[in-house]
Amino acid sequence: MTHPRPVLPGLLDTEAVRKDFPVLDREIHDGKRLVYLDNAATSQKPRQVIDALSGYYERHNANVHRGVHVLAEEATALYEGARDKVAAFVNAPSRNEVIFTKNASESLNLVANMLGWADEPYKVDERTEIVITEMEHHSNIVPWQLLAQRTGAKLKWFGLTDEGRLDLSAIDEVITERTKIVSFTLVSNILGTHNPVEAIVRRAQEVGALVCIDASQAAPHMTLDVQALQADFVAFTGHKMCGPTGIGVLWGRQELLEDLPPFLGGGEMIETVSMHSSTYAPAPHKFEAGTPPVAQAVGLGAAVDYLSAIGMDAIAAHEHAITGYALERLSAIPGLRFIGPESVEDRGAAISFALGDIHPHDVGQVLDELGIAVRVGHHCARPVCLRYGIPATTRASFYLYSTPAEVDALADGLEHVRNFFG
Amino acid sequence: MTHPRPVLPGLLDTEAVRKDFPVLDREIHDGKRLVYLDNAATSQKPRQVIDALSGYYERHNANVHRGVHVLAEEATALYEGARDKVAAFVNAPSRNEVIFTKNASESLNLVANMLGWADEPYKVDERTEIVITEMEHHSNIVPWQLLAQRTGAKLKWFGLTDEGRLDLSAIDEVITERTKIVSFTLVSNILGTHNPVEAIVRRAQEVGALVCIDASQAAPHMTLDVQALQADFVAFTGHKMCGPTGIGVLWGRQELLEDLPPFLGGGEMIETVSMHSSTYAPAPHKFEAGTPPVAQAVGLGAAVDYLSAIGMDAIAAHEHAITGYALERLSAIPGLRFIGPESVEDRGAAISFALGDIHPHDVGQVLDELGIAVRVGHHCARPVCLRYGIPATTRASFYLYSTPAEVDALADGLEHVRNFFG
Amino acid sequence: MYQDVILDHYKHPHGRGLRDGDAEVHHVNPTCGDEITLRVRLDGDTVADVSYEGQGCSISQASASVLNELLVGKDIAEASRVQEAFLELMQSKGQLTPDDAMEELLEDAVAFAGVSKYPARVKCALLSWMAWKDATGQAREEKTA
Amino acid sequence: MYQDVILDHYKHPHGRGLRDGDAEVHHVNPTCGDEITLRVRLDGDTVADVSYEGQGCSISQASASVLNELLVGKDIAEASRVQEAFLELMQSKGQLTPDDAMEELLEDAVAFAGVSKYPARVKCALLSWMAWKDATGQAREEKTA
Ligand SMILES: Cc1ncc(COP(=O)(O)O)c(C=O)c1O
Ligand SMILES: Cc1ncc(COP(=O)(O)O)c(C=O)c1O
Repeated sequence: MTHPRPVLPGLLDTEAVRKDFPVLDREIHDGKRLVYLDNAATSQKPRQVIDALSGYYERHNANVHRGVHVLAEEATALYEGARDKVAAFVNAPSRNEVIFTKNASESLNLVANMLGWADEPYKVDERTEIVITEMEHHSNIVPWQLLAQRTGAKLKWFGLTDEGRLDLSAIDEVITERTKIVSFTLVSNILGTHNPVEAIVRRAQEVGALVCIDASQAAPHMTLDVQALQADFVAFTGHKMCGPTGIGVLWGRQELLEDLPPFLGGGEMIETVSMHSSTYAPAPHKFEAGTPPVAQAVGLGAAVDYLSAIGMDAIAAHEHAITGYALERLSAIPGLRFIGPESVEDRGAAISFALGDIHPHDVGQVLDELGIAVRVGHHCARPVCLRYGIPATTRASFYLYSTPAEVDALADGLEHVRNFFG
Repeated sequence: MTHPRPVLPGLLDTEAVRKDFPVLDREIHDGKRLVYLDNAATSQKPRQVIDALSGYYERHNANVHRGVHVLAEEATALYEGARDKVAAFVNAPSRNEVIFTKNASESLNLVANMLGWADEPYKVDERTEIVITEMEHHSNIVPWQLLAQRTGAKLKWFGLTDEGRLDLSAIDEVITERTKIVSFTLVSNILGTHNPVEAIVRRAQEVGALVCIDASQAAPHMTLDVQALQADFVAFTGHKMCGPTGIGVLWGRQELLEDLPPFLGGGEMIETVSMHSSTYAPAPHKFEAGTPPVAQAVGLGAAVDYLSAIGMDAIAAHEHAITGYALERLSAIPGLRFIGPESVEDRGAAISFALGDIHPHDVGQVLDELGIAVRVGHHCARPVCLRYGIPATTRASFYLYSTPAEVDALADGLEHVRNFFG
Repeated sequence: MYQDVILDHYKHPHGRGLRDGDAEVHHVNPTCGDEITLRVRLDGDTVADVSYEGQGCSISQASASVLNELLVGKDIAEASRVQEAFLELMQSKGQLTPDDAMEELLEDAVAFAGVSKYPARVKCALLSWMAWKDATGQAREEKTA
Repeated sequence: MYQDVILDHYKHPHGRGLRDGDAEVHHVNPTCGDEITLRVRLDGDTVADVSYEGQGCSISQASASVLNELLVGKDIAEASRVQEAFLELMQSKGQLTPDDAMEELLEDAVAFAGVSKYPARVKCALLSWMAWKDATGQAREEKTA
């Protein structure tokens, strides 16, 4: 099947980019070239990141901080250097505002737990309210449900419009004087929706609530500027942005990190320990108990270098073009229904859809036989499936190495799926 | 300086072993061969582990669980396969008792938090007591201090004898009917002491207290059998046992993991989520929120394979011989005082000492100039320093690749340090 | 994986729809949202009817249809043997080549052998079979109570 | 790193011991346990005496000795310039080669340039200097109060 492909403005030189990613050369199911469209679940890793990891273990590995030997000093410099890189990447006012965690989920749990154990004015208790949205990833729902259960606070949320956008029409009733924290995703991993930060932040500031932004699906794809967002906390995860698994980031405003209590206790996060009591190191170390993910930070630093060299704006433009093209091609498939915004405006590079009444498992499996990797299921956002009355979706998601030819392969593959089960 | 080296029984073929560790070839300070004696802080990584990490990222990388595409299935099989390997390594009755965390510190915090949020009979509150020891790593002190502060429970501990061993003489007064949990280290990272598990477990069982063992300094060095230990929880960390940073393990008894509440909330740890409430997956997933350290688990699996191929008993015998030799050589140095047991019985391969009144920082720095990497400081066990009235120690710690020649280099280096500051 | 037999059952399911039964169960596969409501009617020791309704992928749908075809009319002991053989096949991770005895026992259900290679799909194939086992147990308790 | 000048000061410290002062401070480096108790006595605008006692590594001990040698007798403004120059040198991560002016200002303290390459040791070198700054501030407040 051929399709006259329009000229897409803003594409990256994907032939060059793809050479950096060893896995993209992989053939599966007897010689089918991998078409990897599961980037919202995790991204692939460029050679530069893989080499940074190996190089770290082959030459510099040591535990960090307090060592007086060469390897310990090198490892510390590499680890703290990665913090500098991440701080610059998100335009943090201070490197000390960048906390390394194990993933975005830990980052979000960290915020919830800091507030659960905080003193006034931050304390979350039975007189207070927590606000999230119906399109959150489970990792931005369950920590707040747990916090609400354990403190007696009330959990509220913004619902969704039929078009897959946040329904902010009752914003003044949802965010009230009782609200202590508003936590929401910048870009939805299931709907692709890019949310209007400003309106929410403005209302939160009006009532004196803290704002936590889940940027897991934003940091990999666009310029992230924590100062411009005006949030108090921003969480994201390394493995979705060309970095290794096992590392996440929480950025938080310095005053808050100073005022709020620690979460995990242990080595590295202390100032001084006696059996009777302990005092804690200043942030970020206060929130980094135990041996940190040293190699993973180095790998994330390499990822950030890699992305920055290509340019986040260029990456965003590329994905905008690819996403627009994919929306166009998929909308031409009979019986295909988008779950999420149908236009490329204010949306990320993840596209969820239903294909007639063919179950997403079957769609995904038949695509896999063609070498096309998509994700099927509730994408850790089951409330969205409940909202739209579907058990699951099929999701294709793009990244800087995705090509129009891969979009064509997807569209053709979906036609094949239709015929197969037709 | 030469020293007639005795024949040491039980040594590994370190010439062969060392070829597996790229970093050991490294030269520092203008051509000095690295003598790495900081293994209690972190171990070096064999080629087999580094390659497992690269291979994972180059060929199989995907997010785990629920994927229907080939990469997702491969990644899941590799991740869960690593769990099988770790379960076998510690002789766990069930693979579902093995929880992957980010490090031992998280494992210990996980136990403390499970108990903090538990219902009876596990609940820790103001009527209950928590027991630790004075030789714990900060990561097995601070989580319990936080738990005590937050629940009102009383924190008690076993003190130390002048010889650097646990003082269990008042065991019946320390562990009482009020004790809910006893948490202690199997092998001390600062003193080297190997603690008598049986006596403590017996008393804990008598009063119905749970037992948590910090095996961070044991798992890398000897056969670890969680069933033989008869503990309820056992924590350890990947980076000290030839594995990557960014991964730790908590083993826990199945019934407990079923009964106890979750800690971090998010993707992967749920059964079903609605905005109003969630139910949780069975263990181990219940305790693994978010994208797990997939590559790191694969790396830890490779480390476990590597160690098992050499044999944990063989490694223990090697270290026993090296440690005995080191104790002998160091004891001959004028002014050197051991902090910890002076004999090789019931001790691990970490040796702390004071060298006259030369400050450990100076000892470490001058050794570093000779290419010898030791650790100086309180080794995240400041109460031990307070107990023995010293600001810090110098610590040399060995592993399977340590050689008698490295012990000689250390002993000669310490003589040089003495002369330098003499 | 998608053997013609499976696709046939998916497109033309046997015995779909809910009819009278002695016991009804509702089983869910929480990770993918597959659901089945299944009723069993016993006639003495015979499986008189298995009726069902549900939503899910082709594998779970076809598997319910095959179950209906295979088990209805068999006596419970024989049906349980079939159920156990199917369970064994599905848990074989693609390592088991059904022998003649198994082929005879499982008939069309042998077509699911390929599914056992896909861990994410094994639960789909087993959904109705686990529901049947559960419902049959309940129905027998009813009768003997 | 261990210049002869540093070793000399370590082995034969200047002005060690506690004597009368207008203010006393106690500073600790929590990560390595280095401690210093330091007193400053002012005579008008002149640093009349800096006396100290403490425990720590050769770098922190030698640095306190150099401080005593350099600052005692200077007027406060000049002493502060020396303190700032030393701070700058120590924070230079080994990137700064002291120029003539700096050498003249820092005298023996220039020997610590090599220490600035070792992040873990910079705090040791600075311990007494930060204590001095603190104590001097307090002493001046005392006097003007
Ligand atoms: C005895 C002991 N417990 C716990 C830990 C903490 O391990 P991690 O830093 O990997 O969390 C260590 C190592 O630092 C240790 O030696
Ligand atoms: C929007 C969003 N938030 C949070 C997460 C959680 O990230 P992680 O699994 O790395 O903790 C994800 C990814 O799974 C996500 O897409």
